Amino acid sequence: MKKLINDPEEVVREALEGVAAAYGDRLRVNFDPNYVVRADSPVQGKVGVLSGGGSGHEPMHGGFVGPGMLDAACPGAVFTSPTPDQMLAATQAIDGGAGVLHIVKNYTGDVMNFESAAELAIAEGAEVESVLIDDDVAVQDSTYTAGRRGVGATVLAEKIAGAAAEAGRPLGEVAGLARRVNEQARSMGMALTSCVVPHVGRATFELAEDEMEIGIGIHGEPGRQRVRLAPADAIVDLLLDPILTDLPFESGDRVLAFVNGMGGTPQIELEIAFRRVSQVLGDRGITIERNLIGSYITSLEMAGASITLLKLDDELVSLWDAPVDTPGLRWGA
Amino acid sequence: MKKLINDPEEVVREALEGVAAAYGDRLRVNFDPNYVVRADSPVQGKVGVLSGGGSGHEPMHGGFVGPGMLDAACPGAVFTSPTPDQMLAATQAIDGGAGVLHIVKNYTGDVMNFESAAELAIAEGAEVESVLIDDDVAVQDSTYTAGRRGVGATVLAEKIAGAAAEAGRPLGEVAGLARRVNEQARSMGMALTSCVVPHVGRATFELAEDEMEIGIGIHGEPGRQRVRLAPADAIVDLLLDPILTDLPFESGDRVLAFVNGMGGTPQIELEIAFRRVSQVLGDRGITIERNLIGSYITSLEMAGASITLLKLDDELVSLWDAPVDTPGLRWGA
Amino acid sequence: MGVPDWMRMTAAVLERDRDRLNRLDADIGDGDHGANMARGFAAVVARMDGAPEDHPATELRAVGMTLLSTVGGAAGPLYGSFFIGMATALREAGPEPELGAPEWAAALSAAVAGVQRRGRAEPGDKTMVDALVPAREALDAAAADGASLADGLRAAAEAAERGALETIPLVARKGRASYLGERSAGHLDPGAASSALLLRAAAEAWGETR
Amino acid sequence: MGVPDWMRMTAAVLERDRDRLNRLDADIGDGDHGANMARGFAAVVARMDGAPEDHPATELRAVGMTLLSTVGGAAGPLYGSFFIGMATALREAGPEPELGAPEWAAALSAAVAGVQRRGRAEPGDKTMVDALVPAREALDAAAADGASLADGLRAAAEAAERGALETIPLVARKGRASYLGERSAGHLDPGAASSALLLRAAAEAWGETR
Ligand SMILES: Nc1ncnc2c1ncn2[C@@H]1O[C@H](COP(=O)(O)OP(=O)(O)O)[C@@H](O)[C@H]1O
Ligand SMILES: Nc1ncnc2c1ncn2[C@@H]1O[C@H](COP(=O)(O)OP(=O)(O)O)[C@@H](O)[C@H]1O
Ligand SMILES: [Mg+2]
Ligand SMILES: [Mg+2]
Ligand SMILES: [Mg+2]
Ligand SMILES: [Mg+2]
Repeated sequence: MKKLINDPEEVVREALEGVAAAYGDRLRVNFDPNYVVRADSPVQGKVGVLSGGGSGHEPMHGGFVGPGMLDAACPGAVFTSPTPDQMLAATQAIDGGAGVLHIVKNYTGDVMNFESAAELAIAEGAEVESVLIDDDVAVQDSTYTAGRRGVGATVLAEKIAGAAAEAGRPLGEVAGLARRVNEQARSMGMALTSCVVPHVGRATFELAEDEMEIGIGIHGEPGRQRVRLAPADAIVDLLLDPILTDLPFESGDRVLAFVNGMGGTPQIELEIAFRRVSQVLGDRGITIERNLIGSYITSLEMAGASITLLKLDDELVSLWDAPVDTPGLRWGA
Repeated sequence: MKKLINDPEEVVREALEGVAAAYGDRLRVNFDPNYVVRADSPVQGKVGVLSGGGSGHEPMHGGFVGPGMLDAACPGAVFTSPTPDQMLAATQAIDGGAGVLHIVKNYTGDVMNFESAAELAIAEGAEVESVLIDDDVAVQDSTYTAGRRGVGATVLAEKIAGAAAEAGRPLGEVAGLARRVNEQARSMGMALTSCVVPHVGRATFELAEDEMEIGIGIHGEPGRQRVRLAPADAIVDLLLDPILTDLPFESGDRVLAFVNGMGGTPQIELEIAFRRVSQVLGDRGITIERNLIGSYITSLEMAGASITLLKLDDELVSLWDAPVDTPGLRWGA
Repeated sequence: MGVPDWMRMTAAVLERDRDRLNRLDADIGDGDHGANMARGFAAVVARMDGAPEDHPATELRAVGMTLLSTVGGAAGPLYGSFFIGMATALREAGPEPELGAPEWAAALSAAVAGVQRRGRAEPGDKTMVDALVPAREALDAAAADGASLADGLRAAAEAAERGALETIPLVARKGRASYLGERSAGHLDPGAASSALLLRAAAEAWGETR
Repeated sequence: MGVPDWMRMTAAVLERDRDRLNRLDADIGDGDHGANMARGFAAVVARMDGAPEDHPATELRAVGMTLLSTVGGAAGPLYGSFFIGMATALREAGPEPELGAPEWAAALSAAVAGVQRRGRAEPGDKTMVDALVPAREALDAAAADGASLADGLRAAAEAAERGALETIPLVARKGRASYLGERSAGHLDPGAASSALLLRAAAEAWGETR
C-alpha cells in the first residue's frame, strides 16, 4: 500500500486536522464526535443543511461545507457511514431555528445511522427532514435490493438545497428541492482499477489489465458487470444508455451534465469523456445547459468515472448558479 | 495501460474538443495550431498573459485560462513542450495592444520553443516579455544542469500576473510580479508511483512497493533520490527542509503554502500533508496566510505530491485574492 | 462471569478475525466489516476497563451506545439495537437478575427483534439475521427444556454458526451485498459470521463457570 | 537521390526505433523522444508527398519548419535549427547546386552550428551534439581528402554512431537528463542516438547512387 499517510487508523483524524489548519477562518472542525461546520453556525433563521458519509470520497462532504452549500458534514471512517452521535451534535450545531435537512445517500448504514440521529434530534426538540438520494441506475431490481445507491446526484442536491437554504427558503421547500434533484437525476459509474482502504491495506478487488467494472459503487462495491476494457467513447455510451432510458431524458430536455472522476483518473480523461457525452446528448436533441467536470465524489485513488445527468428547469438553474463558497466548489464568492 | 481514452495519439485533440464543448461560453479552442483562449480575446488595452507546456498536467495550463488569470494557453503533446507556431498564433490572438507576457517553465524544450515564438512574434511587431519559472529546489548544482525546473510556482505566478494584467497594469509590472513570485517561491515534489504516457503505453519508471522518488519532475523525470517509503509526516519534512533553507524562509515570514497532488493522490492525503506543513511552519514562526490544496499541476495519474511555499507581501496577497474565473481556479466571480 | 468477560472475549476474537471479516466483506461488500467491528468492540472494552460492576442491563445499554457511536456503517446501528434490546429485556428481570437460560433467552429475543426492527431483514435475506434467528430459536428451545445457560448458549452458538454457513448459497436482499444480485451467492455473509463469533464468545464466557 | 529520400528513410527508421528511443529517454529523461521524432518526421514525409521536386535548400527549410511545429520538446527547435541551418548554407551554393561532399560538409557545419546556437551545448554535455560534432569533423576530413559524398556520409554516420555510444559514460549537463546528475551516467543519450540514425539514413540515401 503506497499512500501519503501516517497511521492507517488515524487517516480521518489527521485529515480533519489538516482541514482545520487550512480553512480555520471559514470552517470549524469538531473532534469526538467528528464533524465539519461553517464557522458562523448556526445561522439564525436559516435552514441548516447537513450531510455525511464515509470518508474517502473527498471533497464530498466536508469540502462542500460553506455558504451556499452545506452547513455541516459528518465524516465516518473510510468508506463507513458516520454514527448518530456525530449527526446529532452536528444537527444541533447548525440548527438556527428554521429546522435541519439531512441529505442521506441510500446505503443501509447511512440510512440507519441518519434515522437514529434524526430520532434523537427530534426527541431533543429539533425539526428535521431527511431526503434520501438514490440516483444510481446501476442497481437494478430495486425491490430485491437495498434500493438504488446515492452517488453523483448528492453533490447536485447539496448545492441546490444549500442555495435554497441560503436564500432563506423554509425547510419544506429546501427538502422539496433536494427531492426534486434526486428525482430528476440519474447516474452510473465505472472503474478501471480498485482502491486500497488504508486500514485494510490491499486492493478491495482485482481487475485484470484488460477488464473494467461497470456500475461500480463508490466504496469499491462490485458493479453490475465486469467486461473487457473499451475505448472511452464506448464506455461513455455504456454508462449513458441506462441513464438516458431510465428517467427518461428526451429531446428538448435541458440538463446539467456531470462527469465525475473517481480519484485516480486525470482531468484530461474526464475531458475526453465529456466530449462524448456532449456528442451523444447533442445527437439526441438534449441541451447541456450546465456542466461539472472533475473529481468531486471519489473513491480514494480509484481510476474510473461516473456520469450524472440532471434535468434542469429555470429554478434549478438559478439555484445552481447561486454563489457557493466551499473548499471543493466555489463561484460567485 | 488502463485509461479512459480512445486513441493514444488523439488524447490531446479529443480533450481539447471536450474543453470546447464544456466551456464554449467562456473559452475558445483553436485547433492546428492548438491553443485555448479567452472568448473575449484580445482584451483591448490589457496585457495578454500566455503560458503553455506539455499536456498531462491538467488543469495547468488550459484550465487556468479566463478572467483574472491566463489569456491563453498552448498545450503540447503529453509531457512535450508545445511548438512556436502555437505560441505565435496564441500571442497574436491575445495581443490587445499592451503587450504579451510569456510565462515559461524552465525546461530546455519549453525555453527554446518559447524563445523561437517570442522572436517570431516580435519580428511581426508584438511586444513580448518572457518570465522563466524555476522554483524546483530538487535540482542542485544548477550550473551543471539545465537549471532548476519550473513547477508549483507556475500556478501562483499565473494567478498573480493574471490579476495584475486584469487590473490594467503595464507589461513591465506584470512581468515584474511574475518574476517576484518566482524569486520568492520554492518547491519540491515526490512520487509514490509512476504514470503512463498514453502514446508510450507503459510506466515511465518503476518503483518498488516500499520505495518512493524524492525530487521528482512533473514529467516523470527521475528525482534527486530514491528512498524507502516513509510516513507522510517524514515525507513532508523531507520536502520542506530544502525548500525552507534555500530561500530561506524565516521566522516572521508570511507565506502561501501550496500542497499539490500529482494526480493519483486523493485529497484526503493532501490534507494530511497540509497538516504537517502547518505544524512545521508554525514551529518555525512562519505564518501561513493563504493556502491552496489540491491537484493543480499533475503528472497524469502519478501518485505523489509537491509542496510550494511563496513568501507573501501585501501586494501579492491582494493579487492572489483578486477574482479569478477559470475552469481550474475560481473565486470572487 | 458476566457481560465484561463476554465483551473482552468478543473483542479478542474480532481482533483475531478482523482480516477474515474484512475479506468476506470485500467479496460482497466494501471490505470494512472486520475493521468496523474490531474498532467498536475495542472501544467497548476500553470504556469498560476500570468501570465498577453494574446491573447487566446498564452494562449492555452502554455497550449498545458505544457500538452505535463507534462502529458506523450498517453494523453499528444493528449491533447497537441488539445490545439496547437485550438491555431493555434484562431491565425487566429485576434489580439483581439471576442470569439463567430463560433470562438470556428473553434477552436474545429482544436483541434479535431490535436488529430486525432496525434493518427490516427476514431470514433468507443473507444478513446477520440468518445467524441470529436460529440462535434465538436454539436458546429458546434449550430454556424450555430446562437446559443450563452454558448448554443453552452452546446450542445457540452452534445454531448461529450453522446459520452463518447457510448464508453461502443465498442471494442477498438487504445491505450492500444486495447490489451484487446473483453474484452475491457463493459467499459467506460477513455480518452473519460476526454474529456467530459474538454468540460463540457468549457460550465461552458463561460456559467456563458452569 | 535527394532530400525526400533521406527524409523517407529517416522517418522509416525512426518509426522502427521509436520504442527504443522512448526507452532511452525514459531512462534519463521523460520517455518521449521516440514519439516526438516519429511524429515530426511522419509530418515531414506527409507534407513532402506529392510536392514537386525543388531546390534542396527550399526542401530542407520546409523540413526544419515542419519539425519546429510538430516535434515540440527540446528536439523540435534543435532539429528545426539543424535543417534551417543546412538550408541556409545550401542556398549559398547557387540555384542548382551539385550536392557533393564539400557542399554537404558546409551544410552539415551550418546545421551543427545551428543546433549549438539554439541549445548552447558543447561536446561532452551528453546531447545530440556529441554525435553531430564528430560527424561534421568526419565529413569535413573526407571532403578535404577528396572523398565521394557517399564515402563521406558513411564516415560521418560511423562517427556519429561512435559519438553516440561515447555519450554512455558521460554525466549530462544539458537538457532534462542533467537533472539526474551522476545518475545520468551509464545511459546512451537519446538525442545522440537519433542524430546517428539521421546520418546513417543520409549515408544510405546518397550511398545507393554512388
Ligand atoms: N438490513 C439489514 N439487516 C440486518 N443485517 C444487515 C442489514 N444490512 C446489512 N446487514 C449486515 O451488515 C453486514 C455489513 O456490515 P458492515 O460491513 O459493517 O457495514 P457496511 O455494509 O455499511 O459496510 C452485512 O454482512 C449484513 O450481515
Ligand atoms: N541544450 C541542448 N543542446 C543539444 N541537445 C539537447 C539539449 N537539450 C537536450 N538535447 C537533446 O534533446 C534530447 C531530448 O529530446 P526530447 O526527449 O525530444 O525532448 P524533451 O527533453 O523536451 O522531452 C536529449 O537526448 C539531448 O540529446
Ligand atoms: Mg462500510
Ligand atoms: Mg518531453
Ligand atoms: Mg462493509
Ligand atoms: Mg524527452
